[in-house]
Amino acid sequence: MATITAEPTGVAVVEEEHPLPFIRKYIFSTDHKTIAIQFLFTCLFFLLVGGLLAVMLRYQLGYPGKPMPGGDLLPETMAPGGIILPEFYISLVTMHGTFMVFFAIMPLLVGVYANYLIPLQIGTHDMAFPRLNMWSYWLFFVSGLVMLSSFAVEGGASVAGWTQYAPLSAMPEASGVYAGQQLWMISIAIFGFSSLLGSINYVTTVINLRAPGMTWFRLPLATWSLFITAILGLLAIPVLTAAVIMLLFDQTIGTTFFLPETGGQPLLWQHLFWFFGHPEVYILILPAMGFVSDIIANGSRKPIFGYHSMVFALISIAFLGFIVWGHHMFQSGMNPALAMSFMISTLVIAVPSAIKVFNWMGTMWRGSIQFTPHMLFAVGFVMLFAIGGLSGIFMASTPVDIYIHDTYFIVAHLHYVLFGGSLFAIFAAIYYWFPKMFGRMINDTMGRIHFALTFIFFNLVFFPMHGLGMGGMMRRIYDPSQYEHLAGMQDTNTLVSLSAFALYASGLLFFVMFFWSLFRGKKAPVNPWNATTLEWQVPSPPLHGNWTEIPVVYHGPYEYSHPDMDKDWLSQNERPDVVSPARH
Amino acid sequence: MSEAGKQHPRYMLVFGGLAVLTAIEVTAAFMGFPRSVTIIVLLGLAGWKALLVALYFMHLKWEPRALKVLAAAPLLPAAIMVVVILMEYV
Amino acid sequence: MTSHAATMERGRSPERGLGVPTNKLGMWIFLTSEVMFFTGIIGSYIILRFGASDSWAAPGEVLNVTVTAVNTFILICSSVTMVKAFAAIENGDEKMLRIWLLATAIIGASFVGIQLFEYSELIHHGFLPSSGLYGSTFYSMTGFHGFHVTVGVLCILWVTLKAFRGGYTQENHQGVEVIGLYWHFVDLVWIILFTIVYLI
Amino acid sequence: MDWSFPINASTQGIVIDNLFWIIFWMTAVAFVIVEGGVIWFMWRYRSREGHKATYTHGNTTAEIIWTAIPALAMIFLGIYSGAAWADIRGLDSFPDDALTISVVAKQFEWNITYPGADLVLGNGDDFTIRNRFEFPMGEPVIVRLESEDVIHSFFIPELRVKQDAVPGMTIPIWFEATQAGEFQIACAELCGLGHYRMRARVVVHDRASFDSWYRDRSGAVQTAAN
Ligand code: HEA
Ligand code: HEA
Ligand code: CUA
Ligand SMILES: [Cu+2]
Repeated sequence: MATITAEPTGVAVVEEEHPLPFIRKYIFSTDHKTIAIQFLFTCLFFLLVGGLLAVMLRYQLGYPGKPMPGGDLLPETMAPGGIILPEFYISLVTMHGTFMVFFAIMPLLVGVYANYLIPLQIGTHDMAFPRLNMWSYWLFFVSGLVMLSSFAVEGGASVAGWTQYAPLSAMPEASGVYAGQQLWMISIAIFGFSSLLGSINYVTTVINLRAPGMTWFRLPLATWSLFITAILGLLAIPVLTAAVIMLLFDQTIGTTFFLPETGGQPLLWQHLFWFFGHPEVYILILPAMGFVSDIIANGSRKPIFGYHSMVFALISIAFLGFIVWGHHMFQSGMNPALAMSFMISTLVIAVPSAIKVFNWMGTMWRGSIQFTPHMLFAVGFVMLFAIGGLSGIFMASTPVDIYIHDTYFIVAHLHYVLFGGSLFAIFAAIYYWFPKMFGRMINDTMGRIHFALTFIFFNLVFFPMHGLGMGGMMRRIYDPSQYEHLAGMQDTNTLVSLSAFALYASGLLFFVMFFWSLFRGKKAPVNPWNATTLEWQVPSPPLHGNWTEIPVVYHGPYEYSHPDMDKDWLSQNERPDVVSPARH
Repeated sequence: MSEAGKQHPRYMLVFGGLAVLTAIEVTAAFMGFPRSVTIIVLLGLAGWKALLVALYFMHLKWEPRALKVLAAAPLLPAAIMVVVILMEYV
Repeated sequence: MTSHAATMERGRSPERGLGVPTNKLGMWIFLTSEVMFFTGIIGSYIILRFGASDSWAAPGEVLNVTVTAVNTFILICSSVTMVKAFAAIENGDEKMLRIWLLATAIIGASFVGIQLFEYSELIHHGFLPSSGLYGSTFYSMTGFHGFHVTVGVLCILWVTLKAFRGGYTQENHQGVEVIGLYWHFVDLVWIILFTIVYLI
Repeated sequence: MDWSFPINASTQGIVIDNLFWIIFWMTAVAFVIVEGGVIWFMWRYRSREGHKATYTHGNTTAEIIWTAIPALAMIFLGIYSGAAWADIRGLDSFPDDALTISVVAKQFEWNITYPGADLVLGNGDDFTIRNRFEFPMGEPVIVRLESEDVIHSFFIPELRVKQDAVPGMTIPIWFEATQAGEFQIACAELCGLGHYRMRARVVVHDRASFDSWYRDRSGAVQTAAN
């Protein structure tokens, strides 16, 4: 029997329906849904930018030293005659990593879906601090613009890699980039503040504003993961902000935190960066895991397998994330004894990750699997994340990392987890929640084609990179043909580049489809996927304030295919006297 | 928390404590104890003062347990960060 | 923000959440994040100092401990006035609330003033952010703290203004409590900083 | 297309390659289970008319099994890798009286300093060669890595050696070549716009040819000094 029998006692929305002026409604809006949509468009734009940078850098690697088609549109300082310069190449790599991590994937997961889903899934009207939420978006927007503008300043954009290792990043005389480096740091400091405001909101909202009956163990896993992610952000990002500001000081007011001549320590930067950086990569994967959990349960028409262990796995991954950062520094000159302990803690993370992967498989087992685009992307996530995670085991082993550190093996790993993992989950989420967000459907067939193309070309781009890495190809090099041991790899590099162009084209296909559906898609019903969680109980798109009456929650989030029922789903707020589910 | 005439903690007592502890600290710093002793004593005193502020001025003493835990939680990653990086030197 | 959140607050049964009002909870969550920010900066100092090859200047050698000890006392005073303000409004005493708040703002501002004076003296003696690790860490730590105090003073002034307009009552004074938490936290950070920067 | 390791020419390379393949087979099992399982389930449990999914919230035994097996695998891997790491990088793994060479990286070159006739670095008879690193096979060599400007990384793929050179630090590593031959040092850490071409020649000699090369070189230094 369900545990809650109380009468629904929600509050009516106290919203005098006077129309808001345009600027308050669409631009400086405090409605979490509008903010989420603002984030969505901004981030997709940055995704396109990041992808374009990737395409350019892949051109150089595929056809070293050849003029890039359309490259003569770029200024002389980047690509004279269309031929990419070495310094521009490193800028491309740096900004590609930066845009993808900070301005595309992370805000897509958190800015978009934490904002959109949390209030709807826990059953409340809005975030705890709507005004801060608005600020969070606009600060993000500004930091993105600052980052983008660094391409236009003299000397070009940052060239120190997305990891900004000091002292290269702190010594303009060594990197040749002055303003670009500083803009990188200023932008990230603003970004840090923006995501701080977001995190405060998400954590407070989940703790305090859950609907009656929405106990901790009735939260959908998407919300759980976003909640844990927000905590990670709260504790990890300030460290980056602090570090970035110190780095900025090193360049501007003459401090010497990371400059060795006067006793500063380059390795301190790496420690601080990765103390943030590893939790950061879990910020990039945990929400993805949450979305995929919701979607796989829905697409398999089955309750999630092992809900509680899924939650505890999330929590332990998050916690372990704080004690493994040193695995990025095995070859950095860090104390080898310390490296040993970092290796152990890193290997431990495979265990909760295994729980997650096998529980997703358990969810599909004896399900009734639907081949909707979101389900395909979610399943694609499981397949590709597993590959990326397994390649992580190679690097976690310190001796093996001696060889593969800073090679394309790492690049393969990071794209399998970030693209195959996070971005696939984001695609799944876009397909899944699009009807709710915009009140329109995306065409299933188009979605399946998009999935097939992305899946195939993704693997063609990134799987061979494992081979390149085993062959010893270093990261961030402009021209591999300089080295004897890399001479035989040009074919592979060209294949990878060609596939990368095709991958980008599949992205453009999605772009077209996205906008087409936005205006021409079929009208979406309230609950197109017969899902159980609360966001599917409000109109598509939901009204301002979400609920006319706060729902009361009676069940866990994944009551699919209950044997006593005809329909195969039972929404979280359906009265228990209608049916009596066995548990939760 | 908002009933009229609520009993307040003895703020002035806490204030006195903080002032005295500060005075002790400043004196202790220049007493010429062995360095390690000075450091431990000073850190102990500073921790004590910090605790007084948190418990009484920030009312943590009267908050629900969950909030106490929440307030103390970041100390764990903070300590991990500093201590682990310091292990570079051992 | 307060009014909006208060609207959402209604009808909430206390067993959900931590039983802590939303604004206050939000401030505490913000403070956890601040702890990590300061750990980033203070931790760097500890690590750099630990690893520094040449010895660090002894306490009192470069910095003026007496002035700062007085300044520390001043900041502690401002925490007391803040807490008094809160106590006053809890008892419904709006007049004392205003007085104590104003006192807090003034005392806080004088802390910043004294710190700026200290800076100018140091700079005058040629001790700059570029004076090695000592200068780097000193100015970053105290600078960020000073920045936090300044923000605090501005917020308190804002709250004071609201208090003068009768914005807080015995029933509704979350604003005072929330800004108070921030203020005490900044005080707490200073307690740590004073010890490890000036005395050790 | 060449998708595997370059030849291995060092003792630690044997350990590293071995470990790589052990992990490869461990992860290959996991890979087959996951990918095979997912594809099989997609096919086997695709939604069909009149077929309802099984209603279950989980199975504790199954979960314990798939928690325990990876855990055991990781314990094994941790112990194995830890031991190998200690043999390669552990402080007491360093040979006592090996030839010690100093390598100083700077944008964008490698300066190799040999200890001269007395075989002790820093005694005046050292000699330095730019972008050329020669040493004997069959015995351990210690390299003391330094950097003058930014971080570089000393990478010799065939010897399975990689170590960052950090300004302000001197980082020792050791290795033992098992094969004579010509290789390259590659810089593996982004160090500026010339990072991609920061390479140097590596020549591994057999003992006899190294001795004669070394005698010539240090002799030349001595003559120059006299
Ligand atoms: C979403 C992001 C994400 C995620 C989730 C991960 C997850 C993991 N990462 Fe990754 N990592 C990155 C993003 C990510 N990483 C990035 C961006 C870099 C490069 C940064 C840079 O330098 O630019 C990097 C670099 C990186 C390194 C540094 C390499 C180097 O520079 O030399 C290491 C080393 O240990 C590592 C390890 C791991 C491990 C062990 C996991 C684990 O969490 C994976 C756990 C998952 C599994 C193991 C798979 C599922 C489990 C099973 C199927 C069960 C069976 C398994 C076994 C029995 C083994 N990663
Ligand atoms: C989430 C992160 C992410 C993503 C998605 C990608 C995507 C891609 N990445 Fe990258 N990459 C990184 C994160 C990412 N990368 C990081 C962190 C680094 C390290 C940086 C460093 O070393 O400092 C790196 C480095 C890196 C390198 C190594 C460079 C070097 O070391 O020299 C290479 C080389 O091939 C590469 C290639 C690519 C390619 C071809 C894609 C392609 O998949 C791109 C395909 C294009 C798209 C996915 C965009 C499609 C557009 C849409 C879908 C938008 C639709 C819009 C609307 C609807 C409005 N990346
Ligand atoms: Cu030197 Cu890269
Ligand atoms: Cu990591």
